[in-house]
Amino acid sequence: MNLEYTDEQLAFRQEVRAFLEAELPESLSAKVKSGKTLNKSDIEQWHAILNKQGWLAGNWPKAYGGAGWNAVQRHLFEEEMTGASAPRILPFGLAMLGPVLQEFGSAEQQEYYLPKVLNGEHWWCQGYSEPGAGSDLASLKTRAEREGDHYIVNGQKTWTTLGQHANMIFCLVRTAKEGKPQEGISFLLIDMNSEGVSVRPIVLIDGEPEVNEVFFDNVKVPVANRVGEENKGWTYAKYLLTHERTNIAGVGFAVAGLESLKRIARTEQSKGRPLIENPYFAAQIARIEIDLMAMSTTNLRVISKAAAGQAPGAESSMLKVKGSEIRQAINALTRSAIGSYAMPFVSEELEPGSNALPVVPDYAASVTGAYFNNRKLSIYGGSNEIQRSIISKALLEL
Amino acid sequence: MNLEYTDEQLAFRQEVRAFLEAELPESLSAKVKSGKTLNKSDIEQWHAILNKQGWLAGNWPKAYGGAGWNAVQRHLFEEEMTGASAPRILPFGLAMLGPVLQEFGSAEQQEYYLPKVLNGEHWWCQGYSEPGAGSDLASLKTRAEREGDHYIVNGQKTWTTLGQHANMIFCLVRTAKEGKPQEGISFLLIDMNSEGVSVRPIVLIDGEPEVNEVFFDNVKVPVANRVGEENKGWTYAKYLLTHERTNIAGVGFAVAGLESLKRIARTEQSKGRPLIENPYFAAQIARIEIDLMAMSTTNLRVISKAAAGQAPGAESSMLKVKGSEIRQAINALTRSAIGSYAMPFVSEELEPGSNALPVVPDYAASVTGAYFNNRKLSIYGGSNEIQRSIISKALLEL
Amino acid sequence: MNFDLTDERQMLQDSLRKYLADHYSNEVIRALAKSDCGYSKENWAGLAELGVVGALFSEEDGGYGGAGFDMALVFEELGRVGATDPLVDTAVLCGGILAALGHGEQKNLVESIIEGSLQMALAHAEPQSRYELSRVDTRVEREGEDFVLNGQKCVVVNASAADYLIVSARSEGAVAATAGISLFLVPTDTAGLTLNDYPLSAGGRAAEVQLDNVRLGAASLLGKQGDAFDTLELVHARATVAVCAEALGLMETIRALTTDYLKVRKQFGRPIGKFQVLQHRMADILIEIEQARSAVINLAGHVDGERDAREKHVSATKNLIGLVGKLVAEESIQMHGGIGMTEEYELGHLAKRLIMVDHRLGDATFHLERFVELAVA
Amino acid sequence: MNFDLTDERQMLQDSLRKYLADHYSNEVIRALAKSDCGYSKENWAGLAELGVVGALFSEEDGGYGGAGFDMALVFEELGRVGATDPLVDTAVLCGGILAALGHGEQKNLVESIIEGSLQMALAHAEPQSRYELSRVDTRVEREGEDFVLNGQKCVVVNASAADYLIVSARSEGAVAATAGISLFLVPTDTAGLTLNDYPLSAGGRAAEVQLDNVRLGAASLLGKQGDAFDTLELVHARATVAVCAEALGLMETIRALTTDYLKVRKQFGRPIGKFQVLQHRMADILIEIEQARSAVINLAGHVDGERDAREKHVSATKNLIGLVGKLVAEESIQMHGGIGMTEEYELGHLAKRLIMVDHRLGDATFHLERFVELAVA
Repeated sequence: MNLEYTDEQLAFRQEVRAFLEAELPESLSAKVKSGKTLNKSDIEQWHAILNKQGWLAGNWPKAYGGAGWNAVQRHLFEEEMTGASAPRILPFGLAMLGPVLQEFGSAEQQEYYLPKVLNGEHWWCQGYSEPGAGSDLASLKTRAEREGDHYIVNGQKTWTTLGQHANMIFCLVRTAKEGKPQEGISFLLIDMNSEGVSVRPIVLIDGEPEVNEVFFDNVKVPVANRVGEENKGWTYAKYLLTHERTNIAGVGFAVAGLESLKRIARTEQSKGRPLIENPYFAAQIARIEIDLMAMSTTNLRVISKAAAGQAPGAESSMLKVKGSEIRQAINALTRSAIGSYAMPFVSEELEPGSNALPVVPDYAASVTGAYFNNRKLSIYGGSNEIQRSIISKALLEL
Repeated sequence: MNLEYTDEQLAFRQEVRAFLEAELPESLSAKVKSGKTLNKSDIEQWHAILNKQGWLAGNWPKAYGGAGWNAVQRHLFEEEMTGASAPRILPFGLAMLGPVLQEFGSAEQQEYYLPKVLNGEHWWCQGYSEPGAGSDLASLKTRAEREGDHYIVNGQKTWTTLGQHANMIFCLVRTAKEGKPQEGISFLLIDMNSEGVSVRPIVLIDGEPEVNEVFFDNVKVPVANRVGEENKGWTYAKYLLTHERTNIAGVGFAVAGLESLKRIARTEQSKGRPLIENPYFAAQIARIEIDLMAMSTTNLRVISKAAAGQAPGAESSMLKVKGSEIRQAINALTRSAIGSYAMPFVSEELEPGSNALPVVPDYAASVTGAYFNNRKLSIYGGSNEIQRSIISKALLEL
Repeated sequence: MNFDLTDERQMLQDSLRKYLADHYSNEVIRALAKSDCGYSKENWAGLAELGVVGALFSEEDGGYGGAGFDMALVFEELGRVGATDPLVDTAVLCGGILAALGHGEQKNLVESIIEGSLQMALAHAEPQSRYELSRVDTRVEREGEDFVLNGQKCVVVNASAADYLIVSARSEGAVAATAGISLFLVPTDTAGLTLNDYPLSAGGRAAEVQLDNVRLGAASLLGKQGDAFDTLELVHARATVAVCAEALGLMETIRALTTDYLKVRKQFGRPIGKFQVLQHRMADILIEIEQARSAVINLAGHVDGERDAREKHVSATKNLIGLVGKLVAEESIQMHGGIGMTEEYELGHLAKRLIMVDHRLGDATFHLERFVELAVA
Repeated sequence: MNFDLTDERQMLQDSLRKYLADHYSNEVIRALAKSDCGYSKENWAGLAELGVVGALFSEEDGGYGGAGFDMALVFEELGRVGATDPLVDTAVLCGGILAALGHGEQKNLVESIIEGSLQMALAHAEPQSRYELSRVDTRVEREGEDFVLNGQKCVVVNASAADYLIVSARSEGAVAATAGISLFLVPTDTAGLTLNDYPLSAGGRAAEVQLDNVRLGAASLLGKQGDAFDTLELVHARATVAVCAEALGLMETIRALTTDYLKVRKQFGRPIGKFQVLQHRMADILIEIEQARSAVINLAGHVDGERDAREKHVSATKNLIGLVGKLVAEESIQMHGGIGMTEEYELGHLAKRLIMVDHRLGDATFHLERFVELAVA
């Protein structure tokens, strides 16, 4: 047992830290720190900087242009990234599609698509969820019918995060109706500029259009765009979901969120003293911090196993549940911290450089939105209810 | 809407209060107040005093020797009783069996048994639960086979509270194996002195033998001891369970428990100040008190409906869940309040008049035992899980 | 002891419920919530005509009720539909102050409020005051017969639609002293008064209010100089009945929406309401909503009584409502899943209003501490 | 970063686990727990022979380990079987003090502890001290070369089986000052020392200790006069590793017992483990036990390091263990139903020990406040 990093790991961390100090534009980190909205070019700018360094795809093997890091290195990188208020790397092409193509894609697909993920030519989004299929993903209904060299795709996807910026979407579609629902699903790569694809933004309760509906109306998709075998898409989807679970605990976000909460609670006043000195409030911070200290170590234990080659199983589900609960608790307490300034909704204040007269303190502008937006953490990626069922079946055999 | 009692109700309360001041022996209230164990004769003494006043059976009609009180009067009586630290009235003969006999018993049974409940000649206990049948009461296996004028009873009951003092037991027994489990059950009254009845105490985790197993080995029970029809016992049992739910919220116990907790927290010291002034501790008291204030009013709303003749339905289940949670929270916080004096287990200190050198402060002696003992509140009388299922089916129709 | 509505209140409830059903559909409310004013002036007039505003005032003050249970009734109904009308601000807070402290013409304004022809806003809270009623840093100085005010007020709900603000200011005493606080009736077009108006996330509007040498005549003083705290505390207690009852109404509608959704939404081949986990969590929600209802009854029944019991119930009820409101809002979103996160589904507006109740008149933590001071320690 | 056991620790774990499996069956433990001494002297000797006591001391002090992770390993195993041996008292607390402050012959006692031939108890807490380490009201006065002690110590675990007590007393300073506390090595047969011995509800025994003019020679002083606080804090930190790891072991066994029970206990025609509500509650328990394991690792990894980080982890871990322990104990009893309430079923003893962990070395509330002081405010 040893809680300390090796010298090698510490050196790696130092390298990451130095890179971020040198290369992370202050304009981006300022936005992240104050919870401002990142626009499309912000994200593209940051991806390009990381790609130039060869660090955009930490989890990809070097052969595919990735950094080939192990789980501990990836963790250290994430930790430094959130610590420096760097924009997060969008997971759709890099964390989700990339590994699937590397494992199940043809050589042609790998050669064609992977470089475009790295250089930003393709902005991917995810076409899994459907209006009728939430936690019950396998009940999806979007169908792809074979016509010669093409599939004709009809149906609807939803909760497509940042789909408004994407030019490519990977989709689960139904190619057979027989057998179990899981058995007739295929994995297709679809150009969003194809005729018949349309995107409708969904405004969430924080007032932001983060997610979208994507409609397919007789969309022609070349058979060559299918990954792997027909009707085997469920296998690839599950593989993808496993990879999505890297950093599932969101420790870095929680640590940054807790620091921000404490900063706010040192500024806000309660009866003429800093709010953080109020025992009734401080007790709530302390409970979260104590939980987070433990969860960080659980996260490291899982990472350490992963780095040693053991695949994390239901431990990911435990991290998902606890991690989302802690982050949501931080969001809620931060909302409490800003008092009545949680009430205004001034969307202009989320846009940097707005000329509007400031209404709320800068640190308060994004707090209520973040609270409502992060209710999603316990819903998406397999709701916490689904995770608890996985835990009880896998670890308790109930 | 009006939260105040009528003048009539206030006068009734005054009458009860005056009676308790005059007639409740200080020797008994002192034991109750400090959580000491009441022995058999303590209970008999108190029942006799109440019976003399005509108040032992508040819920029975006057025709049967009861007080004929409505729900509000019964509530006021309970409130004054707990407020004065009077021993509780044992429910087995009075709250449970009595109403069943009055509703379903024959005239002979009513004439024979009811007076003996009042005068203490019969000490009843309850034979419902069995080792295999907990929340699933209808799966009970104790069987009664007809032989002429008798049933021959074989089987086992458990969790029989104070069965060690009882000379009579009312039992649910299986008289038919066909049909649904609920359909072959009969309701028998059994003399505990019959040949073949044996009682084995079960020591609970508080170290006290409060409950018992009762074994039946070819016990002859006259058919005349059956209440109502053969195989209809389930109906009578459900009726009984409804009546058991009077005072299901345990508001009086909670109020007394909270007062005791506050008294202790004013005496115990934390960093040289009374514990109750410590904000981290006081916050926990406050949360419980606030919940109790609301629950008391929910209780009054249900009582008010009952007094107006509306039968409480799933509201009883809500009161059971919230009431037990509040009482258990009080028990747990009281245990916290006494600090390291929660650790000793000195059973002699629970016996009044013990010569043992006192170890812990008088107020602390029964606290840990009460905490462990009251874990039962969410288990017995239909576990809180059963209650939640009742609520979701009855009120939400889920 | 009686938990039934009186005949009069039953009639008010029936007519109000009907009016709201006709005029406050969820679509209408959500559109109004984001409108320039934040609510509908026509609807407001309709409510007034129905006697709903008058129900919040005693007969002595020209109304038809004014008791705690009257307010609880009205605001529970408004909560059920997610209404954004600033009834708390204009009627309960400002109307309550005018009725208690107003003299001469000031008092006549109560009649205008009851008629529905006057809008008001209370400019009391300040950026550093964090729900503490006695913390007032805005200063008032006497200059001859005039009063001159300087300071800043924050999140003044309904300010820009208001004809008058009532502004608190301190003439003496330490920053959090109860003595030394005065209230002034200030037309919103008074020189030196700047309103920076903005929308609220749960509908309606508020403003930051800046007071730069705002000069007022002697007649603008409400009550006696330096003596306003007791009235402020009382009207805040009454406003707490209002927002807590509103929260209760919101909870009831949210609970019904969620229960309905559990019956129709299918996953894994059956309605999700058949899953035991969701059944038990709904049972807990139901239990907590009953707690909330009892807490509102407790407060409504004590708000017209003596101060100590009243304030103890203010803090008990506001604490409980804050906690239960959060539970109900979060659990209902969770059980809805993705759809519960969307702006266009009706849950969102209701859940946001419910959450925001905890940011008015003191949150759960503030009132827990206050309850300790009033009732525990 | 490495979460695997070293080979040496793996060997210790294997042999300890085997020894406990052979000698600490649940029946045996429960009988011993209530015995006159509260544990088995034979088993104690066996543990010592196995090197388990020595594993709690550094090589420098004559042991074979002594690091945080050594203690965590040993106590988790003891916790798994619900052992009542006073290893915390004799070895971690008293042995730790002797190793840190003992001089000459005092220090030799460590060897006896490691051999298993000496029992000790720390008489430090007092009826009014409520977990606060620096609050010592017991007085020591110098009379010539002697020290004379007067005061009262409470719930001194293992006192009546002990050969020596270590007693804290104050020679100067205010009642809660860290400076001015001294420690003395006191044979239990010393005149003026009265032990009122009694059983503990979770097994083992303790005593109230009365000191009436207890006269001690100069050689009985441990370390320097008035200077014992830092050592007390350190050994309490180490003891916190021990009891938290014990709690973790208890949780693991309780969790396994409960899971097994859910598979065999049938209600309504199926194993109750098939009910989704219980599945999800068990999942939450599992998650919280992983939190507890991580908290123990955090503390074990910092207890040998610098003071500020160490004490922050002491309070974080003890708070978390207190809360999770209560959850696990209460939920496991609830899921068992009636059987979980009985003394004769093995859960009872384990659940009681787990609950009682919160009453040693500071409870969840005490450490929450302390964590705020150390890390938040």
